Amino acid sequence: MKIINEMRLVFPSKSLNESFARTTIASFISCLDPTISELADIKTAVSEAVTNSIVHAYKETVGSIYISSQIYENGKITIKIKDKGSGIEDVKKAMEPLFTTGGEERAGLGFAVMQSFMDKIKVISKIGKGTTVTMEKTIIPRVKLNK
Amino acid sequence: MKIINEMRLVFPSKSLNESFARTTIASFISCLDPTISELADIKTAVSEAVTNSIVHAYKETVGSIYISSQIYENGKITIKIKDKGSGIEDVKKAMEPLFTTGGEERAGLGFAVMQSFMDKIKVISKIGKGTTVTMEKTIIPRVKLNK
Amino acid sequence: MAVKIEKRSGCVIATLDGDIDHHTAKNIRESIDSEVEKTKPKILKLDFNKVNFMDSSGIGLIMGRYKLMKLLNGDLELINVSQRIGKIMRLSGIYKLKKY
Amino acid sequence: MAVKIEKRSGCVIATLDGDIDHHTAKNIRESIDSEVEKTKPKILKLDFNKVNFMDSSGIGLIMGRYKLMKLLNGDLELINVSQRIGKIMRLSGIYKLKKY
Ligand SMILES: Nc1ncnc2c1ncn2[C@@H]1O[C@H](COP(=O)(O)OP(=O)(O)O)[C@@H](O)[C@H]1O
Ligand SMILES: Nc1ncnc2c1ncn2[C@@H]1O[C@H](COP(=O)(O)OP(=O)(O)O)[C@@H](O)[C@H]1O
Repeated sequence: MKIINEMRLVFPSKSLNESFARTTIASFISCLDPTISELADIKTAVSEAVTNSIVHAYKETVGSIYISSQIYENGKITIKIKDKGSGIEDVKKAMEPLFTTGGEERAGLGFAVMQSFMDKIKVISKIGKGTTVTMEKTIIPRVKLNK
Repeated sequence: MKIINEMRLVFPSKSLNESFARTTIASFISCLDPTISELADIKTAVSEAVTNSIVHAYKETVGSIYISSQIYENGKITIKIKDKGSGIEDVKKAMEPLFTTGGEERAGLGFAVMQSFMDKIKVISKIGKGTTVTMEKTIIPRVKLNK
Repeated sequence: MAVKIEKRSGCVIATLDGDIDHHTAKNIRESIDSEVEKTKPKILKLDFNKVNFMDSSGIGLIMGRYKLMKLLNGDLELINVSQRIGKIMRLSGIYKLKKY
Repeated sequence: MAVKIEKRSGCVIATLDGDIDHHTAKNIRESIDSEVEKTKPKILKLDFNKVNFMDSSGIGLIMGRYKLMKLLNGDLELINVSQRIGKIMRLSGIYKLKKY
Protein backbone atom coordinates (compact mmCIF):
# COMPACT_ATOMS: atom_id res chain seq x y z
CA MET A 1 0.00 0.00 0.00
CA LYS A 2 1.41 3.40 -1.02
CA ILE A 3 2.37 5.99 1.61
CA ILE A 4 0.88 9.35 0.70
CA ASN A 5 2.34 11.37 3.56
CA GLU A 6 4.61 10.91 6.54
CA MET A 7 6.27 12.86 9.32
CA ARG A 8 8.72 12.60 12.19
CA LEU A 9 8.61 14.70 15.34
CA VAL A 10 10.98 14.92 18.32
CA PHE A 11 10.41 16.90 21.53
CA PRO A 12 11.42 16.78 25.20
CA SER A 13 9.30 14.90 27.76
CA LYS A 14 7.70 18.00 29.28
CA SER A 15 4.05 17.75 30.17
CA LEU A 16 3.10 20.83 28.15
CA ASN A 17 4.02 18.79 25.04
CA GLU A 18 1.14 16.37 25.64
CA SER A 19 -1.20 18.83 23.92
CA PHE A 20 1.44 19.77 21.33
CA ALA A 21 1.82 16.11 20.29
CA ARG A 22 -1.89 15.38 19.89
CA THR A 23 -2.55 18.68 18.11
CA THR A 24 0.27 17.97 15.66
CA ILE A 25 -1.09 14.51 14.86
CA ALA A 26 -4.57 15.99 14.44
CA SER A 27 -3.22 18.53 11.97
CA PHE A 28 -1.22 15.83 10.15
CA ILE A 29 -4.23 13.59 9.56
CA SER A 30 -6.64 16.43 8.77
CA CYS A 31 -6.07 15.79 5.03
CA LEU A 32 -8.15 12.61 5.47
CA ASP A 33 -11.05 14.75 6.70
CA PRO A 34 -11.70 12.52 9.74
CA THR A 35 -14.96 12.72 11.68
CA ILE A 36 -14.88 14.51 15.04
CA SER A 37 -15.08 11.13 16.73
CA GLU A 38 -12.23 9.56 14.70
CA LEU A 39 -10.12 12.62 15.44
CA ALA A 40 -10.90 12.46 19.17
CA ASP A 41 -10.01 8.73 19.26
CA ILE A 42 -6.60 9.30 17.68
CA LYS A 43 -5.79 12.39 19.74
CA THR A 44 -6.68 10.51 22.92
CA ALA A 45 -4.53 7.48 22.03
CA VAL A 46 -1.55 9.71 21.21
CA SER A 47 -2.06 11.66 24.42
CA GLU A 48 -1.99 8.38 26.42
CA ALA A 49 1.24 7.12 24.85
CA VAL A 50 3.03 10.47 25.14
CA THR A 51 1.88 10.89 28.75
CA ASN A 52 3.26 7.43 29.56
CA SER A 53 6.68 8.39 28.21
CA ILE A 54 6.61 11.57 30.30
CA VAL A 55 5.20 10.07 33.51
CA HIS A 56 6.71 6.58 33.53
CA ALA A 57 9.64 6.31 31.07
CA TYR A 58 11.38 9.55 32.03
CA LYS A 59 10.02 9.68 35.58
CA GLU A 60 12.64 11.86 37.28
CA THR A 61 14.37 13.17 34.15
CA VAL A 62 13.66 14.85 30.84
CA GLY A 63 14.37 12.80 27.72
CA SER A 64 13.37 12.85 24.07
CA ILE A 65 10.08 11.51 22.72
CA TYR A 66 10.03 10.41 19.08
CA ILE A 67 6.82 10.29 17.07
CA SER A 68 6.56 9.11 13.50
CA SER A 69 3.43 8.69 11.45
CA GLN A 70 2.43 7.52 7.99
CA ILE A 71 -0.76 7.96 6.02
CA TYR A 72 -1.50 5.31 3.40
CA GLU A 73 -3.55 5.61 0.23
CA ASN A 74 -6.40 3.54 1.67
CA GLY A 75 -6.78 5.82 4.71
CA LYS A 76 -4.66 3.74 7.07
CA ILE A 77 -2.74 5.78 9.65
CA THR A 78 0.21 4.36 11.57
CA ILE A 79 1.65 6.18 14.57
CA LYS A 80 4.82 5.19 16.43
CA ILE A 81 5.65 6.75 19.81
CA LYS A 82 9.09 5.93 21.15
CA ASP A 83 11.09 6.79 24.25
CA LYS A 84 14.55 5.82 25.52
CA GLY A 85 13.39 5.70 29.11
CA SER A 86 13.03 3.08 31.84
CA GLY A 87 11.28 0.39 29.80
CA ILE A 88 8.50 -1.92 31.02
CA GLU A 89 9.27 -5.12 32.91
CA ASP A 90 6.12 -7.06 32.05
CA VAL A 91 4.30 -5.60 29.04
CA LYS A 92 1.38 -8.01 29.27
CA LYS A 93 0.70 -7.06 32.87
CA ALA A 94 1.22 -3.35 32.15
CA MET A 95 -1.48 -3.53 29.48
CA GLU A 96 -4.12 -4.92 31.84
CA PRO A 97 -6.83 -2.36 32.58
CA LEU A 98 -6.39 -0.60 35.95
CA PHE A 99 -2.77 -1.76 36.35
CA THR A 100 -0.58 1.19 37.22
CA THR A 101 2.74 1.90 38.93
CA GLY A 102 1.90 5.59 38.83
CA GLY A 103 0.16 5.97 42.18
CA GLU A 104 -3.10 7.57 43.26
CA GLU A 105 -3.83 9.90 40.39
CA ARG A 106 -3.16 7.49 37.47
CA ALA A 107 -6.16 5.44 36.42
CA GLY A 108 -4.15 2.62 34.84
CA LEU A 109 -6.26 2.96 31.71
CA GLY A 110 -3.79 4.38 29.19
CA PHE A 111 -3.19 1.12 27.33
CA ALA A 112 -6.88 0.18 27.56
CA VAL A 113 -7.76 3.46 25.84
CA MET A 114 -5.13 2.93 23.12
CA GLN A 115 -6.45 -0.58 22.52
CA SER A 116 -10.06 0.42 22.42
CA PHE A 117 -9.72 3.66 20.42
CA MET A 118 -7.31 2.36 17.76
CA ASP A 119 -7.58 -0.65 15.42
CA LYS A 120 -4.24 -2.17 16.42
CA ILE A 121 -1.53 -1.56 19.00
CA LYS A 122 1.89 -3.17 19.46
CA VAL A 123 4.22 -2.49 22.40
CA ILE A 124 7.92 -3.31 22.39
CA SER A 125 9.90 -2.53 25.52
CA LYS A 126 13.24 -3.31 27.08
CA ILE A 127 14.23 -2.46 30.64
CA GLY A 128 16.74 0.39 30.65
CA LYS A 129 16.42 0.84 26.88
CA GLY A 130 12.94 2.26 26.37
CA THR A 131 9.52 1.61 24.91
CA THR A 132 7.98 1.80 21.44
CA VAL A 133 4.22 1.86 20.98
CA THR A 134 2.94 1.38 17.42
CA MET A 135 -0.72 2.05 16.69
CA GLU A 136 -2.85 1.80 13.61
CA LYS A 137 -6.27 3.07 12.60
CA THR A 138 -7.99 3.19 9.22
CA ILE A 139 -10.21 6.09 8.33
CA ILE A 140 -12.46 5.89 5.33
CA PRO A 141 -11.27 8.87 3.30
CA ARG A 142 -14.15 11.27 2.66
CA VAL A 143 -12.16 13.45 0.29
CA LYS A 144 -10.08 12.60 -2.74
CA LEU A 145 -6.42 12.52 -1.78
CA ASN A 146 -4.21 14.02 -4.41
CA LYS A 147 -0.47 14.64 -4.29
CA MET B 1 19.42 32.23 27.81
CA LYS B 2 17.69 29.03 28.86
CA ILE B 3 15.72 26.95 26.35
CA ILE B 4 12.33 26.05 27.80
CA ASN B 5 11.06 23.93 24.92
CA GLU B 6 12.23 22.65 21.57
CA MET B 7 11.14 20.42 18.71
CA ARG B 8 12.27 18.87 15.45
CA LEU B 9 9.97 17.98 12.57
CA VAL B 10 10.64 16.22 9.25
CA PHE B 11 8.17 15.77 6.37
CA PRO B 12 8.21 15.36 2.58
CA SER B 13 8.02 18.39 0.28
CA LYS B 14 4.39 17.96 -0.67
CA SER B 15 2.31 21.09 -0.91
CA LEU B 16 -0.35 19.85 1.51
CA ASN B 17 2.36 20.05 4.21
CA GLU B 18 2.53 23.85 3.92
CA SER B 19 -0.47 24.11 6.22
CA PHE B 20 0.74 21.21 8.40
CA ALA B 21 4.07 22.99 9.01
CA ARG B 22 2.58 26.36 9.99
CA THR B 23 -0.12 24.76 12.15
CA THR B 24 2.49 22.72 14.00
CA ILE B 25 4.62 25.79 14.70
CA ALA B 26 1.51 27.66 15.84
CA SER B 27 0.69 24.85 18.27
CA PHE B 28 4.31 24.70 19.47
CA ILE B 29 4.48 28.39 20.38
CA SER B 30 0.96 28.56 21.83
CA CYS B 31 2.44 28.16 25.33
CA LEU B 32 3.72 31.75 24.98
CA ASP B 33 0.11 32.90 24.46
CA PRO B 34 1.00 35.02 21.40
CA THR B 35 -1.38 37.68 20.09
CA ILE B 36 -3.34 36.84 16.93
CA SER B 37 -1.05 39.15 14.99
CA GLU B 38 2.19 37.63 16.36
CA LEU B 39 0.83 34.19 15.54
CA ALA B 40 -0.13 35.23 12.00
CA ASP B 41 3.35 36.74 11.41
CA ILE B 42 5.13 33.55 12.44
CA LYS B 43 2.75 31.25 10.55
CA THR B 44 3.20 33.34 7.41
CA ALA B 45 7.01 33.36 7.64
CA VAL B 46 7.07 29.56 8.13
CA SER B 47 4.67 29.10 5.24
CA GLU B 48 6.97 31.15 2.97
CA ALA B 49 10.12 29.20 3.84
CA VAL B 50 8.43 25.80 3.54
CA THR B 51 6.80 26.78 0.24
CA ASN B 52 10.21 27.81 -1.11
CA SER B 53 11.66 24.39 -0.30
CA ILE B 54 8.72 22.74 -2.05
CA VAL B 55 8.53 25.03 -5.08
CA HIS B 56 12.19 25.90 -5.68
CA ALA B 57 14.52 23.53 -3.80
CA TYR B 58 12.77 20.29 -4.75
CA LYS B 59 11.25 21.60 -7.97
CA GLU B 60 10.75 18.37 -9.91
CA THR B 61 11.23 15.93 -7.02
CA VAL B 62 10.05 15.21 -3.52
CA GLY B 63 12.65 15.59 -0.75
CA SER B 64 12.67 16.04 3.01
CA ILE B 65 12.09 19.34 4.78
CA TYR B 66 13.57 19.72 8.27
CA ILE B 67 12.16 22.18 10.79
CA SER B 68 13.58 22.78 14.23
CA SER B 69 12.46 25.34 16.74
CA GLN B 70 13.42 26.55 20.20
CA ILE B 71 11.58 28.66 22.74
CA TYR B 72 13.73 30.61 25.20
CA GLU B 73 12.88 31.78 28.69
CA ASN B 74 12.64 35.42 27.59
CA GLY B 75 10.06 34.64 24.87
CA LYS B 76 12.53 34.37 22.00
CA ILE B 77 11.55 31.85 19.33
CA THR B 78 14.05 30.52 16.80
CA ILE B 79 12.90 28.53 13.77
CA LYS B 80 15.19 26.76 11.31
CA ILE B 81 13.83 25.45 7.99
CA LYS B 82 16.24 23.32 5.99
CA ASP B 83 16.16 21.48 2.68
CA LYS B 84 18.71 19.42 0.75
CA GLY B 85 17.51 20.72 -2.59
CA SER B 86 18.91 22.82 -5.43
CA GLY B 87 20.41 25.62 -3.36
CA ILE B 88 20.43 29.33 -4.28
CA GLU B 89 23.11 30.77 -6.55
CA ASP B 90 22.99 34.37 -5.34
CA VAL B 91 21.30 34.69 -1.95
CA LYS B 92 21.52 38.49 -1.88
CA LYS B 93 19.73 38.77 -5.22
CA ALA B 94 17.18 36.08 -4.26
CA MET B 95 16.25 38.11 -1.20
CA GLU B 96 15.43 41.25 -3.16
CA PRO B 97 11.67 41.97 -3.20
CA LEU B 98 9.95 40.85 -6.40
CA PHE B 99 12.89 38.69 -7.54
CA THR B 100 11.64 35.25 -8.51
CA THR B 101 12.68 32.35 -10.69
CA GLY B 102 9.28 30.81 -10.14
CA GLY B 103 7.39 32.26 -13.10
CA GLU B 104 4.04 34.01 -13.43
CA GLU B 105 2.27 32.94 -10.27
CA ARG B 106 5.08 33.59 -7.76
CA ALA B 107 5.17 37.12 -6.38
CA GLY B 108 8.86 37.06 -5.43
CA LEU B 109 7.93 38.26 -1.96
CA GLY B 110 8.66 35.23 0.20
CA PHE B 111 11.94 36.52 1.63
CA ALA B 112 10.52 40.05 1.95
CA VAL B 113 7.70 38.66 4.10
CA MET B 114 10.10 36.64 6.26
CA GLN B 115 12.27 39.72 6.77
CA SER B 116 9.39 42.01 7.58
CA PHE B 117 7.35 39.63 9.78
CA MET B 118 10.25 38.25 11.85
CA ASP B 119 12.91 40.07 13.93
CA LYS B 120 15.86 38.37 12.23
CA ILE B 121 16.48 36.06 9.28
CA LYS B 122 19.66 34.34 8.08
CA VAL B 123 19.93 32.32 4.86
CA ILE B 124 22.72 29.86 4.15
CA SER B 125 22.70 28.08 0.81
CA LYS B 126 24.98 26.03 -1.39
CA ILE B 127 24.23 25.04 -4.99
CA GLY B 128 23.42 21.35 -5.18
CA LYS B 129 23.52 21.01 -1.36
CA GLY B 130 20.48 22.89 -0.14
CA THR B 131 19.29 25.87 1.85
CA THR B 132 18.85 26.69 5.53
CA VAL B 133 16.71 29.61 6.65
CA THR B 134 16.99 30.61 10.32
CA MET B 135 14.47 33.07 11.72
CA GLU B 136 13.98 34.65 15.11
CA LYS B 137 11.18 36.53 16.81
CA THR B 138 10.69 37.54 20.42
CA ILE B 139 7.24 37.52 21.94
CA ILE B 140 6.63 39.18 25.26
CA PRO B 141 5.31 36.28 27.33
CA ARG B 142 1.87 37.10 28.66
CA VAL B 143 1.67 34.00 30.84
CA LYS B 144 4.07 32.60 33.39
CA LEU B 145 6.06 29.78 31.78
CA ASN B 146 6.56 26.86 34.07
CA LYS B 147 8.15 23.53 33.25
CA MET C 1 -7.33 24.94 30.82
CA ALA C 2 -9.24 26.92 33.38
CA VAL C 3 -11.32 25.78 36.33
CA LYS C 4 -13.94 27.95 38.01
CA ILE C 5 -14.99 27.03 41.54
CA GLU C 6 -18.36 28.09 42.99
CA LYS C 7 -20.06 27.36 46.29
CA ARG C 8 -23.82 26.99 46.51
CA SER C 9 -25.70 25.72 49.63
CA GLY C 10 -23.66 22.65 50.59
CA CYS C 11 -22.42 22.20 47.03
CA VAL C 12 -19.08 22.88 45.39
CA ILE C 13 -19.34 23.22 41.62
CA ALA C 14 -16.16 23.04 39.53
CA THR C 15 -16.63 24.16 35.93
CA LEU C 16 -13.83 22.75 33.78
CA ASP C 17 -12.88 24.60 30.62
CA GLY C 18 -10.51 23.32 27.89
CA ASP C 19 -8.42 20.15 27.69
CA ILE C 20 -8.01 17.71 30.58
CA ASP C 21 -4.73 15.79 30.41
CA HIS C 22 -1.88 14.94 32.77
CA HIS C 23 -0.43 18.44 32.28
CA THR C 24 -3.60 20.32 33.22
CA ALA C 25 -4.93 17.82 35.80
CA LYS C 26 -2.52 18.94 38.52
CA ASN C 27 -3.88 22.47 38.59
CA ILE C 28 -7.49 21.36 38.45
CA ARG C 29 -6.93 18.87 41.27
CA GLU C 30 -5.26 21.44 43.51
CA SER C 31 -7.97 24.06 42.92
CA ILE C 32 -10.78 21.61 43.64
CA ASP C 33 -9.17 19.91 46.63
CA SER C 34 -8.25 23.11 48.44
CA GLU C 35 -11.88 24.27 48.20
CA VAL C 36 -13.36 20.89 49.11
CA GLU C 37 -11.07 20.45 52.11
CA LYS C 38 -12.01 23.91 53.32
CA THR C 39 -15.77 23.75 52.69
CA LYS C 40 -16.39 20.02 53.21
CA PRO C 41 -19.47 20.09 50.91
CA LYS C 42 -22.19 17.43 50.78
CA ILE C 43 -21.89 17.33 46.99
CA LEU C 44 -19.06 18.08 44.57
CA LYS C 45 -20.27 18.72 41.03
CA LEU C 46 -17.83 18.55 38.12
CA ASP C 47 -19.21 20.37 35.07
CA PHE C 48 -17.76 19.08 31.76
CA ASN C 49 -19.78 21.38 29.50
CA LYS C 50 -16.73 23.27 28.23
CA VAL C 51 -14.29 20.33 28.10
CA ASN C 52 -13.06 19.75 24.53
CA PHE C 53 -10.69 16.90 25.23
CA MET C 54 -10.07 14.42 28.03
CA ASP C 55 -7.75 11.43 28.27
CA SER C 56 -7.36 8.85 31.06
CA SER C 57 -5.68 11.45 33.28
CA GLY C 58 -9.17 12.90 33.56
CA ILE C 59 -10.46 9.53 34.74
CA GLY C 60 -7.71 9.54 37.40
CA LEU C 61 -8.86 13.00 38.39
CA ILE C 62 -12.49 11.89 38.74
CA MET C 63 -11.61 8.71 40.70
CA GLY C 64 -9.44 10.74 43.07
CA ARG C 65 -12.25 13.26 43.72
CA TYR C 66 -14.71 10.37 44.16
CA LYS C 67 -12.52 8.89 46.90
CA LEU C 68 -12.08 12.27 48.55
CA MET C 69 -15.84 12.84 48.65
CA LYS C 70 -16.44 9.35 50.09
CA LEU C 71 -13.94 10.17 52.85
CA LEU C 72 -16.00 13.26 53.64
CA ASN C 73 -19.23 11.22 53.49
CA GLY C 74 -20.23 13.30 50.51
CA ASP C 75 -21.12 12.63 46.91
CA LEU C 76 -19.62 13.32 43.49
CA GLU C 77 -21.73 14.33 40.50
CA LEU C 78 -20.63 14.62 36.89
CA ILE C 79 -22.71 17.02 34.82
CA ASN C 80 -22.88 17.97 31.13
CA VAL C 81 -20.81 15.03 29.92
CA SER C 82 -20.73 15.23 26.12
CA GLN C 83 -20.87 12.20 23.86
CA ARG C 84 -17.23 12.64 22.93
CA ILE C 85 -16.06 12.51 26.54
CA GLY C 86 -18.72 9.97 27.42
CA LYS C 87 -16.79 7.38 25.42
CA ILE C 88 -13.77 7.35 27.75
CA MET C 89 -16.06 7.58 30.79
CA ARG C 90 -17.90 4.43 29.70
CA LEU C 91 -14.67 2.59 28.93
CA SER C 92 -13.35 3.42 32.39
CA GLY C 93 -16.29 1.77 34.15
CA ILE C 94 -16.66 4.92 36.21
CA TYR C 95 -20.42 4.86 35.68
CA LYS C 96 -20.52 1.65 37.70
CA LEU C 97 -19.34 3.46 40.81
CA LYS C 98 -22.79 4.99 40.93
CA LYS C 99 -25.56 5.90 38.55
CA TYR C 100 -25.25 9.29 36.90
CA MET D 1 -10.09 25.96 1.09
CA ALA D 2 -13.22 26.54 -0.92
CA VAL D 3 -14.04 29.14 -3.55
CA LYS D 4 -17.58 30.11 -4.52
CA ILE D 5 -18.06 31.80 -7.91
CA GLU D 6 -21.11 33.98 -8.63
CA LYS D 7 -22.08 36.07 -11.67
CA ARG D 8 -24.01 39.30 -11.23
CA SER D 9 -24.62 41.83 -14.08
CA GLY D 10 -21.17 42.13 -15.67
CA CYS D 11 -19.45 41.08 -12.44
CA VAL D 12 -17.77 37.86 -11.36
CA ILE D 13 -17.54 37.55 -7.58
CA ALA D 14 -15.20 34.93 -6.10
CA THR D 15 -15.73 34.32 -2.39
CA LEU D 16 -12.61 32.73 -0.89
CA ASP D 17 -12.98 30.60 2.22
CA GLY D 18 -10.12 29.22 4.34
CA ASP D 19 -6.35 29.44 3.90
CA ILE D 20 -4.66 30.80 0.78
CA ASP D 21 -1.23 29.31 0.21
CA HIS D 22 0.69 27.73 -2.68
CA HIS D 23 -1.20 24.44 -2.14
CA THR D 24 -4.68 25.95 -2.34
CA ALA D 25 -3.89 28.73 -4.86
CA LYS D 26 -3.88 26.37 -7.85
CA ASN D 27 -7.50 25.36 -7.36
CA ILE D 28 -8.67 28.90 -6.68
CA ARG D 29 -6.85 30.17 -9.79
CA GLU D 30 -8.34 27.50 -12.02
CA SER D 31 -11.90 28.05 -10.75
CA ILE D 32 -11.69 31.82 -11.19
CA ASP D 33 -9.92 31.81 -14.57
CA SER D 34 -12.27 29.33 -16.19
CA GLU D 35 -15.25 31.51 -15.23
CA VAL D 36 -13.55 34.80 -16.17
CA GLU D 37 -12.41 33.48 -19.55
CA LYS D 38 -15.93 32.28 -20.27
CA THR D 39 -17.86 35.32 -19.00
CA LYS D 40 -15.32 38.09 -19.75
CA PRO D 41 -16.74 40.30 -16.96
CA LYS D 42 -16.16 44.06 -16.59
CA ILE D 43 -15.25 43.55 -12.94
CA LEU D 44 -13.78 40.63 -11.00
CA LYS D 45 -14.36 40.92 -7.25
CA LEU D 46 -12.32 38.81 -4.82
CA ASP D 47 -14.03 38.56 -1.43
CA PHE D 48 -11.58 37.87 1.44
CA ASN D 49 -14.18 37.93 4.22
CA LYS D 50 -13.72 34.26 5.11
CA VAL D 51 -9.95 34.04 4.55
CA ASN D 52 -8.14 33.09 7.77
CA PHE D 53 -4.62 32.95 6.42
CA MET D 54 -2.78 34.17 3.35
CA ASP D 55 0.90 34.13 2.44
CA SER D 56 2.70 35.59 -0.61
CA SER D 57 1.21 32.89 -2.85
CA GLY D 58 -2.02 34.85 -2.38
CA ILE D 59 -0.28 37.99 -3.62
CA GLY D 60 0.84 36.03 -6.71
CA LEU D 61 -2.77 34.95 -7.16
CA ILE D 62 -4.03 38.55 -6.98
CA MET D 63 -1.33 39.91 -9.33
CA GLY D 64 -2.14 37.17 -11.84
CA ARG D 65 -5.86 37.97 -11.79
CA TYR D 66 -5.05 41.69 -12.03
CA LYS D 67 -3.10 41.06 -15.24
CA LEU D 68 -5.83 38.84 -16.63
CA MET D 69 -8.48 41.53 -16.03
CA LYS D 70 -6.27 44.20 -17.64
CA LEU D 71 -5.98 41.94 -20.71
CA LEU D 72 -9.78 41.82 -20.85
CA ASN D 73 -9.98 45.62 -20.35
CA GLY D 74 -11.70 44.91 -17.06
CA ASP D 75 -11.01 45.71 -13.41
CA LEU D 76 -10.11 43.80 -10.27
CA GLU D 77 -11.60 44.64 -6.87
CA LEU D 78 -10.57 43.26 -3.49
CA ILE D 79 -13.32 43.33 -0.89
CA ASN D 80 -13.54 42.58 2.84
CA VAL D 81 -9.77 42.57 3.41
CA SER D 82 -9.22 42.06 7.14
CA GLN D 83 -6.48 43.77 9.09
CA ARG D 84 -4.56 40.51 9.42
CA ILE D 85 -4.43 39.97 5.66
CA GLY D 86 -4.08 43.70 5.02
CA LYS D 87 -0.55 43.51 6.41
CA ILE D 88 0.79 41.32 3.61
CA MET D 89 -1.25 43.29 1.03
CA ARG D 90 0.42 46.54 2.14
CA LEU D 91 3.88 44.96 2.18
CA SER D 92 3.36 43.71 -1.37
CA GLY D 93 2.69 47.19 -2.73
CA ILE D 94 -0.41 45.78 -4.40
CA TYR D 95 -2.42 48.80 -3.24
CA LYS D 96 -0.25 50.98 -5.49
CA LEU D 97 -1.56 49.22 -8.61
CA LYS D 98 -4.80 51.08 -8.01
CA LYS D 99 -6.71 52.54 -5.11
CA TYR D 100 -8.94 50.11 -3.26
N1 LIG E 1 6.57 4.37 28.10
C1 LIG E 1 6.57 3.69 29.27
N2 LIG E 1 7.74 3.51 29.94
C2 LIG E 1 7.76 2.85 31.11
N3 LIG E 1 6.67 2.28 31.68
C3 LIG E 1 5.48 2.43 31.06
C4 LIG E 1 5.36 3.12 29.83
N4 LIG E 1 4.07 3.08 29.44
C5 LIG E 1 3.42 2.38 30.37
N5 LIG E 1 4.25 1.97 31.36
C6 LIG E 1 3.88 1.13 32.55
O1 LIG E 1 2.61 0.54 32.30
C7 LIG E 1 1.67 0.90 33.33
C8 LIG E 1 0.26 1.00 32.77
O2 LIG E 1 0.17 2.07 31.85
P1 LIG E 1 -1.24 2.70 31.49
O3 LIG E 1 -2.18 1.63 31.13
O4 LIG E 1 -1.00 3.75 30.45
O5 LIG E 1 -1.76 3.38 32.82
P2 LIG E 1 -1.20 4.61 33.69
O6 LIG E 1 -0.38 5.50 32.79
O7 LIG E 1 -2.42 5.30 34.18
O8 LIG E 1 -0.36 4.02 34.78
C9 LIG E 1 2.22 2.19 33.89
O9 LIG E 1 1.77 2.44 35.20
C10 LIG E 1 3.73 1.94 33.83
O10 LIG E 1 4.16 1.11 34.89
N1 LIG F 1 14.82 26.88 -0.51
C1 LIG F 1 15.17 27.37 -1.72
N2 LIG F 1 15.85 26.62 -2.61
C2 LIG F 1 16.20 27.09 -3.82
N3 LIG F 1 15.91 28.36 -4.24
C3 LIG F 1 15.24 29.17 -3.41
C4 LIG F 1 14.83 28.72 -2.12
N4 LIG F 1 14.18 29.75 -1.52
C5 LIG F 1 14.20 30.77 -2.39
N5 LIG F 1 14.82 30.44 -3.53
C6 LIG F 1 15.07 31.33 -4.69
O1 LIG F 1 14.86 32.68 -4.29
C7 LIG F 1 13.85 33.29 -5.11
C8 LIG F 1 13.07 34.31 -4.31
O2 LIG F 1 12.33 33.67 -3.29
P1 LIG F 1 11.08 34.38 -2.63
O3 LIG F 1 11.45 35.77 -2.21
O4 LIG F 1 10.55 33.49 -1.56
O5 LIG F 1 9.99 34.52 -3.80
P2 LIG F 1 9.18 33.40 -4.63
O6 LIG F 1 9.11 32.15 -3.82
O7 LIG F 1 7.84 34.01 -4.84
O8 LIG F 1 9.94 33.19 -5.89
C9 LIG F 1 13.04 32.14 -5.63
O9 LIG F 1 12.36 32.48 -6.83
C10 LIG F 1 14.12 31.07 -5.86
O10 LIG F 1 14.84 31.32 -7.06
